[in-house]
Amino acid sequence: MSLQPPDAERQIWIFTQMLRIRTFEERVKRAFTDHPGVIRGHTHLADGAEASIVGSLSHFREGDAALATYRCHGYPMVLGSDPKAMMAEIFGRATGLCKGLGGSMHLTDVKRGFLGTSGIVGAGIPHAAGVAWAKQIARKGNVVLAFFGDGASKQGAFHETLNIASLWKLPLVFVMENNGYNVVTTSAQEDASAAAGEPLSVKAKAHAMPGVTVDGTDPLAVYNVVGEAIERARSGKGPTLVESKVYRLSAHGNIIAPPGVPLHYPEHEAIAVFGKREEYEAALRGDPVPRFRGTLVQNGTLTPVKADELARQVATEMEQAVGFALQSPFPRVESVLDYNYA
Amino acid sequence: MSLQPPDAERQIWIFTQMLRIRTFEERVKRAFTDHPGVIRGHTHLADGAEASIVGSLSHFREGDAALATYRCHGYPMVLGSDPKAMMAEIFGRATGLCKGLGGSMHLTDVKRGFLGTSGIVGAGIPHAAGVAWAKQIARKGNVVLAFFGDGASKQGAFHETLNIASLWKLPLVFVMENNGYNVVTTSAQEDASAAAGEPLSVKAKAHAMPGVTVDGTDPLAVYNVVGEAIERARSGKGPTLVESKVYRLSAHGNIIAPPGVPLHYPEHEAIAVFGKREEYEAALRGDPVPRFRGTLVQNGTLTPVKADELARQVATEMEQAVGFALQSPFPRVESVLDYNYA
Amino acid sequence: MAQMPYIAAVDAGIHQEMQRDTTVLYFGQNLATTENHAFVAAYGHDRVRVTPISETAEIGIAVGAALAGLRPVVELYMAEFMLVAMDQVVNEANRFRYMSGGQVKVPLVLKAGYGFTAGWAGQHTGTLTSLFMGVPGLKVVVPSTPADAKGLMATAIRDDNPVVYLHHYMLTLEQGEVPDGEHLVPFGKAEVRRAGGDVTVVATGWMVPRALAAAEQLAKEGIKAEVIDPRTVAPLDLDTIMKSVDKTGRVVLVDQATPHASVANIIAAEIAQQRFRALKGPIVQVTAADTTIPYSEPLEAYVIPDERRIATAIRAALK
Amino acid sequence: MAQMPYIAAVDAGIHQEMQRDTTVLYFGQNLATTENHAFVAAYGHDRVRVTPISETAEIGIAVGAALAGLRPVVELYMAEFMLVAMDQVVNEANRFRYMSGGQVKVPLVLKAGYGFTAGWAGQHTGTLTSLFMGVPGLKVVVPSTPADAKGLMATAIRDDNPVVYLHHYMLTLEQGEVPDGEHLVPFGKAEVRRAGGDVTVVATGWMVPRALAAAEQLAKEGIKAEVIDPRTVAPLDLDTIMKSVDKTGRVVLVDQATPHASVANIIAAEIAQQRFRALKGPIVQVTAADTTIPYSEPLEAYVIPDERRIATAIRAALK
Ligand SMILES: Cc1ncc(C[n+]2csc(CCOP(=O)(O)OP(=O)(O)O)c2C)c(N)n1
Ligand SMILES: Cc1ncc(C[n+]2csc(CCOP(=O)(O)OP(=O)(O)O)c2C)c(N)n1
Ligand SMILES: [Mg+2]
Ligand SMILES: [Mg+2]
Repeated sequence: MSLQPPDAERQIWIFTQMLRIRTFEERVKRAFTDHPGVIRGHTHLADGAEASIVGSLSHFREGDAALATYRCHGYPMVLGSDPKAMMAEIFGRATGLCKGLGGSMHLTDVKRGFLGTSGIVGAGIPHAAGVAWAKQIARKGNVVLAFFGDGASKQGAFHETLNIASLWKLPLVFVMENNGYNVVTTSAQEDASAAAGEPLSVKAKAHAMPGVTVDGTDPLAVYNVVGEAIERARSGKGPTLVESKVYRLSAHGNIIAPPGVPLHYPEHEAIAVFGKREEYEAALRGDPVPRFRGTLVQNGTLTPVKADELARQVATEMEQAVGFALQSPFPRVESVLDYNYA
Repeated sequence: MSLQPPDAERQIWIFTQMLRIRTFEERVKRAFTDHPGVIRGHTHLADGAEASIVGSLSHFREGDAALATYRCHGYPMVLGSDPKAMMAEIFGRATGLCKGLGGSMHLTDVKRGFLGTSGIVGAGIPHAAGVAWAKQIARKGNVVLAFFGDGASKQGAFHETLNIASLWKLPLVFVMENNGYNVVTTSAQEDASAAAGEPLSVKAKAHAMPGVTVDGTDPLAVYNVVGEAIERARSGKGPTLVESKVYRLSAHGNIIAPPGVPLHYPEHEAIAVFGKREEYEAALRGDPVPRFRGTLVQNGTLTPVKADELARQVATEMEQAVGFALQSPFPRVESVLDYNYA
Repeated sequence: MAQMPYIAAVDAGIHQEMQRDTTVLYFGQNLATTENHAFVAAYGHDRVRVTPISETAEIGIAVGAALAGLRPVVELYMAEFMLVAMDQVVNEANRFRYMSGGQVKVPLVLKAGYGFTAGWAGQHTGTLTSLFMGVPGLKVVVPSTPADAKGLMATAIRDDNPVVYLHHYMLTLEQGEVPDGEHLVPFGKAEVRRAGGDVTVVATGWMVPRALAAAEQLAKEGIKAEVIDPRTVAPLDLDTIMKSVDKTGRVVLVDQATPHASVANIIAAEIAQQRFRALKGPIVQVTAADTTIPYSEPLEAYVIPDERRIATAIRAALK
Repeated sequence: MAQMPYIAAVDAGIHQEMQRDTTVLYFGQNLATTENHAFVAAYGHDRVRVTPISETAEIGIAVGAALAGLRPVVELYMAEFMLVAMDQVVNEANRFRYMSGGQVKVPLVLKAGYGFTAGWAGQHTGTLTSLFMGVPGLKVVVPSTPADAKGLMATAIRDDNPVVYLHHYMLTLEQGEVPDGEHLVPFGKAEVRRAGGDVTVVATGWMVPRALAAAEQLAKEGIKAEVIDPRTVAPLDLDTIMKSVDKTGRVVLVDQATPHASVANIIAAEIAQQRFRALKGPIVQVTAADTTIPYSEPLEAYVIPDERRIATAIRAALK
């Protein structure tokens, strides 16, 4: 069975969301140089994974939920969070999505079904299964999407959760964004399946669960594959492991250094560590955002004029997000003890 | 490729070791009624798994190592530990294998290559991989056997370790003794593969590792399958997951109760919890110890007379083990702080 | 009032809450494997499930279910089994509310036994209370009587935060009066188990009956010991302890944990900072010996604080 | 003597031992992924390996390698990452020697950074020292200078027991003199960083420079503070601390951890039991606020003990 492809309007929506994530994160990245010190700690970008994120979330319904990792800017954006509040959170302001308490790694927007993230690799995967249990017994046909990386599949929590999700037929889709790297380690250096030339979706076989691999740089392919997995989950047939192959277009995160050292983004590890410039440049040539723009323009879904107009609108939106965040006040120090306990 | 079957003498040795484990553990079990209070805490018996244990350890060489779980009486027995010292340990005496500090769950005999056990499910599996790393870089062709249960394969440590062992081609054989139960939970109630009617050896597929299932009640079948896995490991080709199907002939362990309540062994969970008496009795009919005796007598490897003589010798040996343990002194309380630090 | 063993009272607390609130879940290993399991029969498999041996997933699932509005109670059996999932306990369940700026709450109960010094040797006998104490966002409960076992469990389930509920294995079969019907014991309210003006003795779990026995014995010598059972260590009712210290000026802290991993240290530090002027002598501690628990009976008994050692310490504190 | 940053000194300690002892292994995530990685180039892949994100297996493998006679050093990056494998740290590595009746030893080093309060928010910024302290069989090291970072690492690798080596992320680039060639710093020997007769201040890690700065400031007011850095908290050099308390009678304990999860509590409890007579006033603590660490800079700064708060506490202790 294969899903209906999204109609023209929906495809434009998909492209727009991809563009919004990319543009938002370009502003996040620029902030390290435009506004040194405004972003602290560790920030991780989704550039290269936009098609996978938007294609997956295109099927999101009222009551569905999504959970992710520290690399979390894309999801709430697609689900409707205000970029102003997102940027303010990343800048640590009182007007932030999480009142400045969570920062870049922990964006959360419960009203929109984005229930939060763990910065501990693999730890969020069972959280998603717990939410899926709640959806299962609520019997409203809702599903949960669990987003995580390839490296996370080496954490015991991944296998423990796949087994239970399969056994209990939870309405859950595991979306593994395989960007080929765990920081500076390639999949083949840390994963026996990858070293043997097998896709990581093979891990589903250990848990009597379907496993599929999809080109995560093609939003329509992801739309189809994740869509089928979601249908399967909604209809009570249980979870699916989707390996979505993407390429991270920035380094894992900004450099790690104590205060005093200005933070910045180094070159991608393929170049900086492995000297594989060609690998990186090939990925750049396949950049999903311009590529999907090309497809839509080529097949007439989008005119170049409309595409440029969209780009301008999105640029303005994100410009305003930065402005809003910069002007927002920091939280009151007296509020520091709030929210430890309900 | 298939191994040479063991010669007659070796087969008799295998039978003798099976008998020694069984007889030793019958005395352990009897101690709960013969000598109430002498055994404390939680004791787990290997009855039903003797063929698997002995068949696996038949290939053990100088420099090889084995690690196991709390259900650990069988292994050191086969590797040459003195039943007197083993029983004394289970009785908490100064003459025990571990000076009375470890008890039934933590038998250890380093001189004989039995490096110890963890009472935490799954926790011992990576320990075995660490030992295998040492064997690998020593380049002496030694292997490590990791024994654990079916339930342990639901602990993240199991998958994390299989991946690394496969990736690093460690000289390691994972022997999963699948007795169908995790205490009172059947495999199908906790394992997605089992629920789908698949063997648990399928879990190896997630780690590009060969997985084999063998009848663990047939010592010669185990001898062959584990033997091949060991050859593979010795020759640098990497680890294998062997699922050895056995049936636990006693309850998971003695009842759990605070001091004051006399400890004893309840009926097997198949009967006590699930009321499946026929399942249990079928297993009893297939009891590997008398069955292998029958085979050896039938094919003339062993005469009934010799078999009975063996049984008498072993009975005496274990009788003496109990006597020795009962007469042995408790450790001096002043020694209680020894051995926390080297 | 009904007489029942401590362990039955724990179950009674879970039943009380599962009956009144359909969002309460109860799950874990080796329970609910047959249809006639009491909780399955009463509440069904939507709410009561057996899990594999996967503590990280079990507790992580509880966190997720709580995020989604349910109230999971996870059966963990032994506190040590939480160690394989410690991140979920002290760095996930307790963090989500704060990191989200108060958008979510994570009401869950992690039920685990501890302190089973009955021949379980080195890995199953720990008194790990202090590992969970002092972790922002987490609450920690240590009932010592059947009545508290029921009432604190009910309160734990109603609490909107993650609660580590530690029942003591050595108390499993201790009988006691337990209020019928709805029974709740508030968090952060210590119980004065025995009143006395000479010395303040603080103990939790299995150490409470032992401290009371020592106090009883000392009464014959004319020593009036006040024995306080905090019942919950997070929140910790320092008021009751400080009031007693103001009265007695003498303190003995009894703890089954090892010397540098005890709740006693935390109470001692609070007293030494807040009540120095009221103190008439050193803050005396009676803890386990600094060792992994040995299997052999005489050694195990030697390691754990008993009536005699507690009595000796109290006499010393009064010198 | 060479000037080098703290983090380079940690590496220098590992190199020193890997050069002299071929049984030393170094492995963990995101290292040794190319042939020109310094440790790979020097010692090869038999001894230096990259691992997947599998802390439970990583630490468990270290335990096994140690049982087999090797000396593994596991690179864990952040102390929180040990939480997913806590059982291996506090209930395996430290138990095997005891449970085997002394048949085995488990020499391994778990290297992890902590206390990175630089915008890493709630899950990566903890000061977890007290979680590992007081666990029988385990040793815990907290260097605060480059020289100690090298010397304590070398000693940790030579030690025949499991050692949790906690380097402080905020000290990563601090420069200091480090002895060339073989350098070892003994465990259980505190360092008096500044001598003074008025008040005893105990601090570890990043709190040491902050305590010294406070002492410096107070010196102008004529207050002579003695600042002690235990350097290892297990074993803990109580002698040096008690000697100082005998001299000053005043105590201020500085700890980056939360109030009820600090090493300060343990030191306070020891002093309150052993040196009550020497004390002239309350044992004052300066700890982090009782909260998960917030991301936003002003809030984070507000939570952590700083020079001003330490100075205020010292003045209070002298009242
Ligand atoms: C348990 C744990 N170990 C290590 C880390 C450090 N860490 C943070 S992100 C990361 C890489 C994760 O790789 P992957 O799962 O592929 O996700 P990606 O960052 O590539 O999207 C690591 C090792 C962590 N956060 N948690
Ligand atoms: C991490 C952990 N969780 C739970 C337990 C309690 N427990 C002890 S043995 C056991 C059953 C293990 O089943 P299996 O692995 O099949 O081994 P078997 O006992 O059947 O040989 C359980 C759940 C434990 N020891 N460790
Ligand atoms: Mg990745
Ligand atoms: Mg089993």
